Amino acid sequence: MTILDAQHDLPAFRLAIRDWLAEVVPPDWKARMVRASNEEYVAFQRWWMAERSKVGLAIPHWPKEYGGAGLTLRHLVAIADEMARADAPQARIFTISLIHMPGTLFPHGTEEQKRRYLPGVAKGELWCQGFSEPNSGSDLASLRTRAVRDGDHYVINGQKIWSSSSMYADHCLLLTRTDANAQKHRGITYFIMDMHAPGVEVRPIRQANGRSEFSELFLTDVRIHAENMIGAENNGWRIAQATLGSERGVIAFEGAERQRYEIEAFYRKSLETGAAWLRDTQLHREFVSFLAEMQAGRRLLRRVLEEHEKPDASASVLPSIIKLSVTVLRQRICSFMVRIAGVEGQEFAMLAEEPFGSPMFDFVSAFSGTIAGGTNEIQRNIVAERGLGMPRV
Amino acid sequence: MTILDAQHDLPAFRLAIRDWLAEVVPPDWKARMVRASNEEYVAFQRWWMAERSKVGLAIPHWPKEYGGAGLTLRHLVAIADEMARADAPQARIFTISLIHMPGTLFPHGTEEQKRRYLPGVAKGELWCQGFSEPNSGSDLASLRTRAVRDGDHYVINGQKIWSSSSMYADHCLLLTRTDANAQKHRGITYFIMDMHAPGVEVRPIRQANGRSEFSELFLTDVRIHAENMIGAENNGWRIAQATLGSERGVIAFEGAERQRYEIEAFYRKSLETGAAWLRDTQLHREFVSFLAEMQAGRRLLRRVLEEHEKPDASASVLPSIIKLSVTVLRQRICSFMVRIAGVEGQEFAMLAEEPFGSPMFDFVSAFSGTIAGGTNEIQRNIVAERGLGMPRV
Amino acid sequence: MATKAIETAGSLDQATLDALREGIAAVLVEQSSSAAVHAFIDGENSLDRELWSQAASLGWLGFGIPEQYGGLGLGAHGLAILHTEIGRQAAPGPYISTLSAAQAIVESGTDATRNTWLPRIASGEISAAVPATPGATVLTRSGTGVSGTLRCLGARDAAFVLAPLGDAWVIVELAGAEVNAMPMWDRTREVIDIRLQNARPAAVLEDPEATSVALLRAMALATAADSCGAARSVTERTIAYMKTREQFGQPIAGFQALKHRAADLATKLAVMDEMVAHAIHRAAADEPDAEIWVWLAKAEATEAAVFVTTDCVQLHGGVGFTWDFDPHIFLKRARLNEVLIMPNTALRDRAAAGLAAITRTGRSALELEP
Amino acid sequence: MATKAIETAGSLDQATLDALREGIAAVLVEQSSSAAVHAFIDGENSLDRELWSQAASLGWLGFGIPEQYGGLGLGAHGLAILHTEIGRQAAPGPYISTLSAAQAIVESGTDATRNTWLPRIASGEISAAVPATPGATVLTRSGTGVSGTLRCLGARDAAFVLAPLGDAWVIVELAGAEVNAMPMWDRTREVIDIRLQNARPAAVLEDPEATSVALLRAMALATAADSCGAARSVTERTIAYMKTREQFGQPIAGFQALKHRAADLATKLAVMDEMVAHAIHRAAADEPDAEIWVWLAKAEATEAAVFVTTDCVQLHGGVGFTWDFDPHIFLKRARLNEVLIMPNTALRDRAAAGLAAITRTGRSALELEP
Repeated sequence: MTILDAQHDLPAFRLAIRDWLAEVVPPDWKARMVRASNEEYVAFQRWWMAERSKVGLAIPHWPKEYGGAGLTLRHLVAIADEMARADAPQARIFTISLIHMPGTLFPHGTEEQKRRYLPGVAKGELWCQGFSEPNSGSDLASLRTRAVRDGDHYVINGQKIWSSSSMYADHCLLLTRTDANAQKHRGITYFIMDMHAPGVEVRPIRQANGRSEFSELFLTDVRIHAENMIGAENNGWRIAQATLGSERGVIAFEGAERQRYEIEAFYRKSLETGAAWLRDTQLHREFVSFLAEMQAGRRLLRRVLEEHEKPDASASVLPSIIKLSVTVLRQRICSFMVRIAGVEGQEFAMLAEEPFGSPMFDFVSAFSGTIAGGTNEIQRNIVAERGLGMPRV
Repeated sequence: MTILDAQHDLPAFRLAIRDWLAEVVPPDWKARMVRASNEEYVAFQRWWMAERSKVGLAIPHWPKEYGGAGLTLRHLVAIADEMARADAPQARIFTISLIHMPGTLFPHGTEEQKRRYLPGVAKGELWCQGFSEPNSGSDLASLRTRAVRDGDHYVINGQKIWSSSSMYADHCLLLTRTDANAQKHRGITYFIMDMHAPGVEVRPIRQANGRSEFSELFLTDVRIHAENMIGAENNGWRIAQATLGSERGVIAFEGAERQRYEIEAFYRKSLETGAAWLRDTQLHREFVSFLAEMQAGRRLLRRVLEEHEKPDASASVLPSIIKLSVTVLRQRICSFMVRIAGVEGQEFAMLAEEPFGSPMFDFVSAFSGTIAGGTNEIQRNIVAERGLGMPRV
Repeated sequence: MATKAIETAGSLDQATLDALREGIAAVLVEQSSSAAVHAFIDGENSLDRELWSQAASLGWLGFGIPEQYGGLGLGAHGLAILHTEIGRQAAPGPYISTLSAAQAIVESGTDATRNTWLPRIASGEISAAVPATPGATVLTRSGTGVSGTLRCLGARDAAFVLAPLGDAWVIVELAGAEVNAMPMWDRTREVIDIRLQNARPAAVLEDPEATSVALLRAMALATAADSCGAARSVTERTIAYMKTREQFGQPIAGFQALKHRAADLATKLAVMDEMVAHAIHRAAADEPDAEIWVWLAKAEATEAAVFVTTDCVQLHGGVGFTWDFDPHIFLKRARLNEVLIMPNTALRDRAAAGLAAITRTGRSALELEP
Repeated sequence: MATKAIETAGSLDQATLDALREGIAAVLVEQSSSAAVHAFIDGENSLDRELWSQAASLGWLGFGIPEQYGGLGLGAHGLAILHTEIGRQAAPGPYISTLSAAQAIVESGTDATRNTWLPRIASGEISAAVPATPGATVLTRSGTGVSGTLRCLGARDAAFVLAPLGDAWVIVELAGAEVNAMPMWDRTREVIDIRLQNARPAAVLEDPEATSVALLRAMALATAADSCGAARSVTERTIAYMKTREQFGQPIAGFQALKHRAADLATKLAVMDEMVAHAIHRAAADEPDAEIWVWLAKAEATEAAVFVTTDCVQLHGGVGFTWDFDPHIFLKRARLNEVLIMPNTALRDRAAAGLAAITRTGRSALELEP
């Protein structure tokens, strides 16, 4: 617990984290993960979660009454920064468990639900999200998975897609349609679904980068007890906004910080090895321009984190602007890496030890940034309409 | 007449034109035009038209019965190419007179109208076009200039804009609304208007490049005799399509050929003077990429000229694709020239003797390509809807 | 002989070429369908072999080979059509390496060499490997043979490799040589590492300079043409998808922002096609400026294809990121094309040098008509 | 003294800076309105002089000058705000040249030199000229004085020029010197050709290296900030126009293709602002990596401004091409900014060299917090 003890002295807090990371993170973890199976990867993620749990860094941002440490955003930033600096593993498969689930239950869950579900997270219980459907992507509110009341249960039938880590999940944050006649935002109800319940079938989706991080969920007569409804019937859309808004930029922040260290390591290595691209003025100019834009993005991410501590945060379109900037920059950087890697860069490899050691994997993976979590096209609509006041016609 | 005599032997035809140009084009014409007033410029254009007239190259593409030489498109291309090669003056202010007016009267004019108006062109009569209005640009069919029948006349009231060379014009191809209640394409009537008639006021528009090639027309109770109506009342929209379609790419072709010689001269001079930009790999790479795209554009322009000799030409969106490519390329090339010219290139100067000798003038002027004659945004709609069959919703 | 092949090609009129294209397209659309290619990259069929034998039986493999060596002598124009259609269907197989090696042999092989190899290529009996980036590595003489390791474009069962030896080019048979296929992101083509130890060359090509030029030109034009086909095809497939995919109660093809991007893609396609056509035109006529346009065609067309395929993944939205849809197949193909032969930056530098050289002689490098 | 100025600046909190910005904006929006600027470029008013005296009376001209020399000591942050707001209203006047010359004098003038010139600049009594591209040309010693021709940024009635003499920097008064104003596309700033013959320098600045760095930094940050203001302003004006302009029965601001372009412009604006903010932040804290970010801020921000203003002309359609609308004024301003100081290609090369140098020492050039 020495780390949390240091929380009132941010520099000391950072150092404590740094020491802990130096001690606990296996130096060869990336090498081991390079060709790890999904199962090995998940086992590793659970181990990592357990380690964080030991020092109180599993759910440090949660309020004390729910087992958290009630740390401020400033502390989360410090943690994320130290994790990035140490190139420590991310807790990617726990994103929904750590952020979206509590972000939904804290404001909208019943006491019973909170007591029942929150403590499991630190123990490694895994949550997924059942929002998107094959025909309801950008237009989420058109979702059609039906929930029909049957005594004290609801019976669910339908199909979900793009559900991250759902193949390992214990619970699901589920959006369903309970009133097909109401205006589309008004007939949606929000449930907690047991992923082990009968009728839940999970089919992994194979991605263009060779991995399978998402699944499709096929739901056939799945029974959910009414006590697992979050909020009131047909009030799910409003609650879903809390879920979607709960990721306050910390993940993007950590991503940007990791990229900073990645690029720095790449550049240092290029200098040491006298890489050919350094002798090409044009490529060198491109590279420094990336750095300028990267620094701008990192500053914007800090701005948005501060904004989130102000009241009217949800009105800001800055997160959309940041997404447009950093995801496209990431794509351009990875594309640059593919170009300079030449034919060697075309060798199939997933994760890599070296930063940008598998440029094509990074390049193809970069589309998850420009497409997932609201495509950049949707972000442009948001910026133009909400931010610039251009009319929706 | 020696040039036209050679028309059946294309190489000889070219040589005859080349000899004539060598003889007639004043070597210092550009130097003289660099700071010429609009009046001097127009006088020069009229002189040039007269010279072309002497050798039968004023209206060479017109049918013989209207005083033309009935030359094929292939001949027009040869003429345009030789004009470009010799860097001879263009007949820009006569564009409507030479192309759009006959392109309208041949198919839709009465014999009387043809006999009355066509011969004047070779004598230097100048035509302009009264199509666009301040509130009807991209949406031309929404035009509101009223024409009200009064005995054997129509009385015109309204305002036109972007009318090229209208400050010097004798006649105007005018679109008016005669039925305000009909669907917008169905209430339009086409007239020939005498620019010297009472009630016609012409106000030149000052352009961002410092010149004034367009005007606004303010029409107050202008009386036009019904015999000057082209086609039937309320049938003007269909006829306007003939006007708009009459420019079959020869002008764009000549523009591209002129740019080819311009760029070549610029590059040769750069080599001779050992220009600094040649030593910058990135700039040099940019430049050769321009050339590749320029060659592609020149080939496309030849393709479209051939297409026009086929029946279903009007259905092709190739002209829109070409406009998108060549106008943006022109803008990129001029922008490149501005960048390499440095502070010197910021000196205000309009026309210049040297190719790209006034890069900012060329750069600012390049917007007439991306905006005039249907903005590139409108071209994209055409390509997507007509060319790619993407639905208009 | 190249000239002969070219004359033949020169004499082909547009109608003949169009008919040729339609014939090839008909076969490939049927055989190398989206489903077939997906099955192939998942190792569920041997589409590459089936296509290869079909290509052989239809004479495709002899397009660039003069009649007396068992080919059809269709020259650069014919080859471009073939590679474009192959790219359009993302067809698997060692076409670029084999047909480019053949062009080099046509250009500077002795009659004996031509007689030995060209008929076997035209008949589809064998395929060839060539360095993925010629000039990057060369073989060295070792005792009675040649040794070295080469990263090549070509099938793991290629019969021979055309490789640089000092300043000469040699044909080395691969029976018994150590060949390792590199696992590729683009599973429709193969890159192999060939390790030779005291291998005895089957033939030496006269005029190494002419050989390099012929090989590089052929590879550059083939790669550029393949990229044009791939870019056009993925755009067509993407627009077709956008017409069926509905969001907010309408097909997404109706959204103006996407329409404008599609229009820009269509413009890029038209321009890249003409860049390549110009290069082929100048190369077929053996104009002194041909090199400039061939290098630029490869650089511009392969980068345009990367831009187009990237945007098509994005325009698909979520499914564009999945293995089961087509865009990623074309994206990966475009990215391999981009890095073949030599970096596009180097190609542009070569084009710039060529432009300066020709201009200095007082000639123009910008003519269109021969 | 620079450090002193900077400390002061460092101690300014965001609220103070925001208030400062609002105060300046309020004055400029009123005084340097679109109508006033149009009248100015058509020679119908003397907006430049009026603004200059107002700027003086409000202390703007002393932002970068320490208190004891009659300034406010607001440092790099204060100057950036001023230049941004000036660019936002395309305000005419020799601000970049005068305030940048002042920074160089603050940095390396003797106390006497500072006392002679800084108060007169702060009070608006005089304006200064500086080379438009420092380093392009230098003065030479001739007998008792200095001679040479310099193309400078500055007003035709500038009181002095700060110019390089061999490896030193001198202040030369311009009373009586031959000064010719160059006719400009951007009529809101002046470029003058100064011809000096045996002119006696009024002062020599110690430490030529520090002088160059201070001048180049100040000019680069000023130009970048001006570009940020100009780009944001023309974007706001363009979107406002699009909301009023109707075609096809709706405001064109409602067309999705234009909305998406506007969103991309808004993103560019946010990014360029932060690039410049980062550079100012590092420069104000005098970090070793400051140069990298100052050069990049100028290169990136001026090019972004050219992109934005170009697109804004296009988004206006026909009227964007007219003299009477605003976009061309900002476009021309952006294009002048782009070529000042030195070519952006050269600035990026310098940034790359700086990055390599720092990285080789084992330090990071990518820190955000001081």
